Amino acid sequence: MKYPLISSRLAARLTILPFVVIALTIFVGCVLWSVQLSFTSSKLLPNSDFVGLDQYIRLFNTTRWIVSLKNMVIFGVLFTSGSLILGFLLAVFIDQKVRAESFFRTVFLYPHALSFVVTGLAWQWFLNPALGLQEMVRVAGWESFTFDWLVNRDFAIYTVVFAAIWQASGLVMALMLAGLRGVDPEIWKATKIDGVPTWRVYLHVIIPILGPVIFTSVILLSLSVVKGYDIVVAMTGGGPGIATEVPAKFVLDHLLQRANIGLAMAGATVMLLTVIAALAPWLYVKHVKKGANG
Amino acid sequence: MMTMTQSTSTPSLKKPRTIISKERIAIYLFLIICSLFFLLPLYIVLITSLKTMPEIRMGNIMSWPETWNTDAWVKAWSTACTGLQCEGVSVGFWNSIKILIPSLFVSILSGAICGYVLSYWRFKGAELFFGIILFGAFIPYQALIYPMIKIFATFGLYGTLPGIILVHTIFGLPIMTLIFRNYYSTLPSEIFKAARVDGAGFFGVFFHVLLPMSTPILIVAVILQVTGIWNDFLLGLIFGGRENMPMTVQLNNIVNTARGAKEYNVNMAATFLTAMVPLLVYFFSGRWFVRGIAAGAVKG
Amino acid sequence: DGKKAEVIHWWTSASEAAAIKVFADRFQEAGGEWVDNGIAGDAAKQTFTNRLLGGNPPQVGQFNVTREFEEIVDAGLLNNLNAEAEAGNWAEVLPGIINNVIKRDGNYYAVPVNIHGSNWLWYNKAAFEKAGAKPPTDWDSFFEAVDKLKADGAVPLAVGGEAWQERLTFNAVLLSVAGRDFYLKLFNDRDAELIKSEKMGEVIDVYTRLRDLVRETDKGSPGRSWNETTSMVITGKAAMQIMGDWAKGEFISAGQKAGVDYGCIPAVIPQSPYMISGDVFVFPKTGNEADRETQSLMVNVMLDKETQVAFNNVKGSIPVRSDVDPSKLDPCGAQAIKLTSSDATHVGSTGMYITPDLAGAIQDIYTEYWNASDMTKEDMVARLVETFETVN
Amino acid sequence: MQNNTNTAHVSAKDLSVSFGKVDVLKKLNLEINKGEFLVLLGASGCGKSTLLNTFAGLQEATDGDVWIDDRNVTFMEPKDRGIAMVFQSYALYPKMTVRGNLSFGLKMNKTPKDKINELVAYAARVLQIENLLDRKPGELSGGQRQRVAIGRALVRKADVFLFDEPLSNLDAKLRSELRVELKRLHEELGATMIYVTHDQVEALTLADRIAVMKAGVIQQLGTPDQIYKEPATRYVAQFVGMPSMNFVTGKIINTSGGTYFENGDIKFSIDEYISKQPLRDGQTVELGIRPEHVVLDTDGSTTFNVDIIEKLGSELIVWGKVGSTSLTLRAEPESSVASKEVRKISFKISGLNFFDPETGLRL
Amino acid sequence: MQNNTNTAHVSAKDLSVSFGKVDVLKKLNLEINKGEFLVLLGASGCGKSTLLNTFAGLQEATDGDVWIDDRNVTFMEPKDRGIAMVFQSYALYPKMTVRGNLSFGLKMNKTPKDKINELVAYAARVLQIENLLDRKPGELSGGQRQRVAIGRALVRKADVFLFDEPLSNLDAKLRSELRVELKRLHEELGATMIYVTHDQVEALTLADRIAVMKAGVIQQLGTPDQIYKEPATRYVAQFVGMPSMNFVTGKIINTSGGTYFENGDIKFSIDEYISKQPLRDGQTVELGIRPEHVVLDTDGSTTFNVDIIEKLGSELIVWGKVGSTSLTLRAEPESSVASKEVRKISFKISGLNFFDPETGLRL
Ligand SMILES: Nc1ncnc2c1ncn2[C@@H]1O[C@H](COP(=O)(O)OP(=O)(O)OP(=O)(O)O)[C@@H](O)[C@H]1O
Ligand SMILES: Nc1ncnc2c1ncn2[C@@H]1O[C@H](COP(=O)(O)OP(=O)(O)OP(=O)(O)O)[C@@H](O)[C@H]1O
Ligand SMILES: [Mg+2]
Ligand SMILES: [Mg+2]
Repeated sequence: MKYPLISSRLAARLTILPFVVIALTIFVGCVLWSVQLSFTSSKLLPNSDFVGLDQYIRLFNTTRWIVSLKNMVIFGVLFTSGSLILGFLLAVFIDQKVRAESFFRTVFLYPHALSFVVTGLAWQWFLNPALGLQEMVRVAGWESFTFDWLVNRDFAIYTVVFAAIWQASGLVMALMLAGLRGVDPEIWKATKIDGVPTWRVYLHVIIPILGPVIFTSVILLSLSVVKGYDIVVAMTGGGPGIATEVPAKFVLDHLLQRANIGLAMAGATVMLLTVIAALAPWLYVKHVKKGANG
Repeated sequence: MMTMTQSTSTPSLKKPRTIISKERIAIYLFLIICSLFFLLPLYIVLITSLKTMPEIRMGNIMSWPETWNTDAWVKAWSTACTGLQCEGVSVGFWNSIKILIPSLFVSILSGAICGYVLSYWRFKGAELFFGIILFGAFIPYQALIYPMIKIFATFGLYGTLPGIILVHTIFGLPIMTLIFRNYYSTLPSEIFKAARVDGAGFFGVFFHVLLPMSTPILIVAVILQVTGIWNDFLLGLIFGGRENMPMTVQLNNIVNTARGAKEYNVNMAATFLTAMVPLLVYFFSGRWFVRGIAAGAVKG
Repeated sequence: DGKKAEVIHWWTSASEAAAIKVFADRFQEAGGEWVDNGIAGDAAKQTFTNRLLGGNPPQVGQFNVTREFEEIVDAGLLNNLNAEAEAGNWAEVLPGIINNVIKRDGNYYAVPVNIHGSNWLWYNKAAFEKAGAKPPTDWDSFFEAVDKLKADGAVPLAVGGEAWQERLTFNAVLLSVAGRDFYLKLFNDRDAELIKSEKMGEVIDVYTRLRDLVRETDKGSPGRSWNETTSMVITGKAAMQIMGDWAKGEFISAGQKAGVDYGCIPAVIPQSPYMISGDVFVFPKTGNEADRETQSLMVNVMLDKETQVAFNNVKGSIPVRSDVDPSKLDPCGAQAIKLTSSDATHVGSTGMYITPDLAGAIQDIYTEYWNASDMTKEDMVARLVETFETVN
Repeated sequence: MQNNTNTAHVSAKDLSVSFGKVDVLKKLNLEINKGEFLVLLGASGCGKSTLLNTFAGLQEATDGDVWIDDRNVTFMEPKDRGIAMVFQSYALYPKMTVRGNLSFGLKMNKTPKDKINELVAYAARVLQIENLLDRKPGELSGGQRQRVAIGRALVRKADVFLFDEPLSNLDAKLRSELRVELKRLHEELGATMIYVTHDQVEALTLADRIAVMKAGVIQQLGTPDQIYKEPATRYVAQFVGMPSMNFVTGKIINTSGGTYFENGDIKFSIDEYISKQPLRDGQTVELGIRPEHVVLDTDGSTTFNVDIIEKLGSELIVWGKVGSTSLTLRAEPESSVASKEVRKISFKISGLNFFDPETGLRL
Repeated sequence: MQNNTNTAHVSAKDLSVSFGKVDVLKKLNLEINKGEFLVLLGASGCGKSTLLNTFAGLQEATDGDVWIDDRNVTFMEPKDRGIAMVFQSYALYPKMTVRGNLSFGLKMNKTPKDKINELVAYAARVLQIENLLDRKPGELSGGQRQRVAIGRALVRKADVFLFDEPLSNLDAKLRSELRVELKRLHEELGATMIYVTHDQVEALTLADRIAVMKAGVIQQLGTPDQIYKEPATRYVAQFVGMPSMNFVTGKIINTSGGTYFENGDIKFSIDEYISKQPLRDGQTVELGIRPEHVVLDTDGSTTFNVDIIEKLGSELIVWGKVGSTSLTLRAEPESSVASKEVRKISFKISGLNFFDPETGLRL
C-alpha cells in the first residue's frame, strides 16, 4: 500500500512524531539501557562491569524469585479473572437504571482512590486472626471459628488476591460501564425481539461488542499483576516468610534497599520478556489480520 | 428480566411498570451486598480515624468509637507534622492541583490523539509503535528513572513543573493510548469518513466529531489519571523539584514513617482527606457516562 | 542566600521531626538557612540518589550508618569531610566501628549523628508480676519466664512478622548465643565456615524455639508492624518484645514510664553484645563553592556536643560522641551509653560490615526459615553458606 | 389469499406514544386480522416505526393498549408476544457472523441444531447470501446487511411479523423476488404481517389491506383497490399513486343539463360521479384525478400544453398545463409526444374524486 | 439538460479494490463528464458503494487510479477533492444536532456564519426538516435521518456529488419532490453527480447516462433510452425495467419466407429486427421482450393462459404462460382480465432483443 504524505496525513504524522520519539527514547532506549545493566555488576549506581549472565544465574537460584514467579501466576490468574468478572457484574447491575447510580459507582471505585498503605492496613486488621473477623466471630460466640488465611503461608496469597480484586474491580466497572453505554440501543431491541434472556444477551452479544474494552481491562489488570507490589507490601510485606513475594517487589527491593541494580534489572528483564512473550502472539495475529485486510 | 428499555418517555400515572419487581429487588440486593463488601475497609478507616490512639491500642478494630473524636481529622488536615512543617496535608494541596490540572489535560489529550491516530490514520509501523507503547506500560518506572533524569536534565526540564507534567504524560501515555485506541475502534468508522468528506482535516475530525463522542471513555481516562497523578508523590519528588511538592508527599510523611510512632487515626484521616479530590471526581463523573453514544449515527 | 542548605531526610513523624528541628534551629542560629525536605520511607534515599545522579543534588542527604553509600563516595559525588573531621577530632570522639563506616580510603565522607541500639528486650512489668515471672538473665531463664507467662494467658513474646523484625530477632539471638567475636568474624571477615559450626547450630536452635513459641502463642504475628506489636506489650496483651530502642517512643507516647510500667534489657540477654546502628548525613558536591561552606557549617552544627545531646534526647537515641554528659538519659538510655562507650561491649549492625545486597539475601533466609514448615536447620545452614559465598 | 377470519389479531386501542414533548402516536386505533398482510403507508416521520415498536413491546405506550389475540399485551415482554421483526436500521449483531445473526434467535429458542442449519440455509438461499454466511456485518454492503436483517425474521416461526421497510436498499430484481417469497411465507405460515414500506408497488402487490397514516393517526384502512380508487381523504389520494394524483380546485355547477365541474380552464360533466353526499351548486371542491385518467386524445376537448416529459421506459410521464392548471398524465412510450408541444386531452370520468377543500374528506 | 462537454470530469482507470481476498472492483473503467448526472445501477453487493468511496478517497484503491479534472487524485485527501457525499448508512454525527450536522461541512470550509444559516435554512426547507433542526440523530425517524444525510451534501458547493441511495427510505411523494430538487441543484451548480439507486424511476428520470454494474465491472454505460431499449447484455436487460424483461430461449429459422424466432410455443417473424450481427439459421438465441411489448390482443395469434394478476393501481401485471413458456405482460387497469383466463396476445416487434445465450451479449 502506498502512503503519500499529503495534508491531513502529514498532520497526523507530525502529530504522532513526538510520541514516536518518546516511545523510542523512553520505552525502547531507556529500556535497552536498563536491560544492558542486567549484564553488569551494577550495585547502587549503574556501572559497566560486564558479568555476562551471572545475575540471571543468581536470579534463578534464588528461592524468593522462584516463589515470586509462582505467586505472580497464581495472583495473575485469580486476580485478573476475579476483577474482570466482578467488575463486569457491577457494571451490568449498575447499568440497570438503578437509583443512586452515582453512589454505587463511587462506592465501587473509591478503593482506587485511597492509598493502599492505609486501606491495606484496614484489610490486614480485618483479616488478622487476632484483631479482625476471626476474633469478632469468636467473641460473638462461635469459639472454634477460624479464619487465618492472612497468616497462613499457603493461603496468604489469596487474601492478597482478595484485596486486590476489591481495589481493582471498580476501575474495571468504570471501563465496562463506558463500554455498555456505548452499545447501540437498537441492538438491545433486536435481542428482545429474538427473545433472548438478558444474561445470554450479555454473554453472546454484549461481551463480544465489549471486546476492545475487555482487552483494555485485561491489560490494565495485567499491569497491576506485573508491576503491582504495594498491595503486597501493605498487606503482608511479602510474608509470612516469603510466601507472598512477587517479582515487582523483588525488583524494587533490590533496586532501592539492597542496592543491586544488576540483579534488579535482570528480574525486570525477565518480567519484560514474559510480557513480550504474552503480547507477541497477539500483535502477530493483529498484524497478519491487518495484512489480510489490505 | 431486567428492564433495559431505552425509552425516554415519561411514564404516565396509569403505568404500574415493575417498580418493585423481583428482578429489581435482586439487582438492589446484589448492589447493596457488594457495597457492603466494598465499604468494609472504609468503615474501618473511618471509625479508626474517629478514635483516640489509646482506644485504638486497646480496642477492637471493628467496634464503634467510644467517643467521637475528630481531632485526628483536624490534625491530619492542618497540624500534623510532616517534617519540620506541622501543617498537615493541607500544605501541598495547591501544588497538587497545580500539577494535576495541566498533567491531566496534557496526558489525556496525548493519549487520545495517539489512540485517534492509531485507529484512523494508520501509518507504517503503527502496530509496532502500539506494541512498544503497550509494552512500555509494563516497565516498572523505577527502572527508567535514571536515564530519564539524564535526558530531562539535558533539556533543562529536570525539577520543573513542565518536567513533571511531561513525566506524567509519558508514564500515562501507554494506558491512555490503549483505552482511546480501543474505544475508537468500537465507533462506526463511517462517521470518520463522513467528516473527512465534509472537509474536516486531521484535527477537525478529532476535535469536532470524535471528542464529543468520547465522553464515557474520557471520564474513564480522567478517573485513571486523576487517581494516578494525584496519588503520585515519588515522580513529583524526583522530577518536580522542591517547589512543586504535591500533597501526597505530606501524606506519605504522615503515613509511612518506619520507625516513628504511628498515629493510626491521623493516618486514616489524612488518607481520606487526600483522596477527596479523586473521590469527588468519581462521584460527579456520572453524567458523562451517557448511553447510546453513537445512537442514530449509522444504519446497519 | 549564601548559606542555604536543603536537607533530604526521612525523619517525618512527630517525634522525629521534633528532633530534626533541633538541627534546623541550631543551623539557623549559626547563620544558615535550613530548607527542610523530609520524605518518609525509602523514597527519601531514592529521591536523594536520583537527584544526585541527575546533577541536582541537595546540599545534605541522609543515609543509614551502613556501607550503602560507599559507591556514591567512589563515584566522586560527595565532598570529603577530612578538614572538619580533623578539626573535630572525630577519630577520638566517635566509636571505632562508626568511624570505619564513614571513612573510605582514609577520607571522611559522612557525619554520624546518633546511635540506636537494635537488640533490646522490652517487657511489661505488670504482666511479669502477674505471672510471677522474672526478667531473663539467659535463654534458659527466658524460656522459664515464657512458660509462666504462657500459663497466665498472655502472649509471652510478641514478634511482628515482618522480615526485618525476624532478622532483628535472629541477630539478637546470634549475638547473645555466639558472642561478639563470632559475629565479627562472620560478618566482618566473611568467614562462612562459622555458619557450619556448632555454635551456629545453637543459635538456630534458640531461634527455632522462639519461632515455635510465637507460632503457638502469637497467632496474629505475620505481617504485624512493630508498633502494633509494641502496643501489645503496652496493653499487656503480650509480655515481651525484641525491638530496637525506637520502641521506647511508643511507650512514652502511651504515657508509660521506663522501669515502672515497662522494663528494658539491652542486648536482650544481659552481658550480650549490644548492636548499634545509626544515621549519617552526607554532603554532595554541588559544584558551588558557597555550598561547601554551608555544608561545613552543617557538619559542625550536627556534631556539636550540645546539639548532639539535645537532638538525641528528642530522638530517643544516644549521642554519637562519647564525650557528652550522659546524666540526662532515662534508665534505658543510661544503660545504652555504657555499652557504647567501650568497643568490647558493642558491635555494629550487619549493614556496617556487609553490603545491603547480602544483608537482604540472608534476611530472606531468616524469614523463610521463621515461617517455613519444611525447612530444616541443615537447609538453613546450607542456604546461608551458599549465600555468603555467592553474594557479594 | 386474503385470510379474513374477522378476528382481530393485533390491535391498537387509543394508543398514544410520546417522546418527551413530541407526541408521535395520538390515540391511534387499528385492528389487524389474523393472517392478514397489512401494509402501513405514511409520510416519513409519521410514526410508522414507532407503531411497530409499540406492537413489539420495544416502545412503552404513553397511553392506550396493545392487544394480541385476546390478551392485553401492553406491559408484556417482547419475547412473550410471539413476534419477529425487521428493523429499519437493521440492528445486526456486529460481532456475529451472518450465520450467527440468523441463528441466534433460534439457538435461544433451543431449536435443534439441524433444524437451525436447515432454516439458515433456507433463508440464505432465498436472500442470496449463501456465500456471505461467514462474514461479519461490517464486511457487507448495505443491501446485504438489509437482507441479513430480513433473514433474522424469516427463520423465525412467529405469529406476527413486523417489517420496517425491509426491501428499501435492494435492487428491483431482488426486491420482486423477495416480494414473492414474503407472500409465499405469509401463505405458508398464515401469520399476521405488518409491513411498512414507501414502495407503492410493494404496498399494492403485497397488501391484503393498507393503512395510511398521517401524523400519528390512521387516515384510511382498506384494500389496495379501495385506497387507490376511493381514497378517503385528499392526503391518502395524493400519497398513493405515482406520479401523484392531479388536484384542481374548482366549483360545482348544477344546471338542468347536468352537473359540471369547472375551474376556468377545465370544464366537464360529472353526472356519472357517485358522490357520498350530493354536490351543491356553487360548492367549492377539489377535484382529484390520477395521471392515468388524463389521456392524450386527439378527439379531446381540452388543450394541453406539454412542459416536460419523463421517460420511464415502459411509459412516459407528461407534465404540462391546461391554461394555468398544472396536470400530469401518463402516456405510452410510443405516443410521440414532445415537450413544448400542444396536445388535446380528455378525462376519464371513472377516475374522478372530489374532496372538500376544508376538511380534505372525500365528497 | 445534458451537459456533455466531453471532458471527463471524474474517471476511474483500471480501478481495482479488494477487501482482503474479496475482489470488489476489477479493473473498472468509467469516465464521467463534467456536469453529468450519472446513475449507477447494479445488483446489491456489486460494488457501487465501494466505487463511490474510492472516488471520495475513503477507500484506498488496490490498483489503478482515480482522476478528477486533470489531476490524478488517487492519493489525495477527501477534503481536497471537492466532493460532497451522501452515505448509504447516513453516517450522521451523533452528538451534533441536525443543524450541527448540516453546518459542519460549511464550518470546516470557513463559510461565513450568515451564509451557513442561509444554506441550512434552505436545506431544511427543501427536506422538510425545519422543525427538527435542534434534534440529535438518535431522535429522528429513519427517513428523517436520511434527509439529514442528504442535507449535509445539499448545502455544500461541491464539484462532484456522490449520492449513495439517498432516497431509499423516503415516501414516494417526498422522493419525487426531492428528485426535482436534485435535478434543479444539478442544473444550478453544473456539478457532476454520481448517483446510486435501486429505484428505476429515479434512475430513468434523473440520469443523463446510466452505468450498469455487475460484480465489479461496468456492463453498459449509456443514456437511459439506450439502456432501456438496447441493453448491451442480458444482465442489463433483465436488470432494468420492472417487471423484468421476459426471456425465451429459442432458435432462429431462416427461410426464404423470412426470418423467424421459434421455441415450440411461440413463433413469429423477426424480419424487422435490426441485429448487430446476422442471425444464422438454427442459431440458438435468447429472446428478450419487455412486458409492455407483449399485449393482450383479441386478434393476437398466440394463446396465453393467465396465472395471476397484480394490481398496481395504474396498471396490471399479468403473469401467465404460452404453452410452457412463462411470460409477464402489462395491461391497463380497465382491461378486464382475470386469473386463470385464456387470452390472445401479440408481440410488438419493435421491442425485441436477442442475446447470445453463452456470452449474454446482445446480438
Ligand atoms: N470490509 C469488507 N470485507 C469484505 N468484503 C466486503 C467488505 N466491504 C464490502 N465488501 C463486499 O464488497 C462488495 C461490494 O460492496 P458495496 O458496498 O460496494 O456494494 P454495493 O454495490 O454498494 O451494494 P448495495 O447495493 O447492497 O449497497 C459486497 O459484496 C460486499 O460484501
Ligand atoms: N427519541 C425521540 N425523541 C423525539 N422524537 C422522536 C424520537 N424518536 C422518534 N421521534 C419522532 O417521532 C416521529 C415518528 O418517528 P418514526 O420513526 O415512528 O417515523 P416513521 O414513520 O417510521 O418515519 P420513517 O418513514 O422516516 O422511518 C418522528 O417525527 C421522529 O422525529
Ligand atoms: Mg421508520
Ligand atoms: Mg451500497
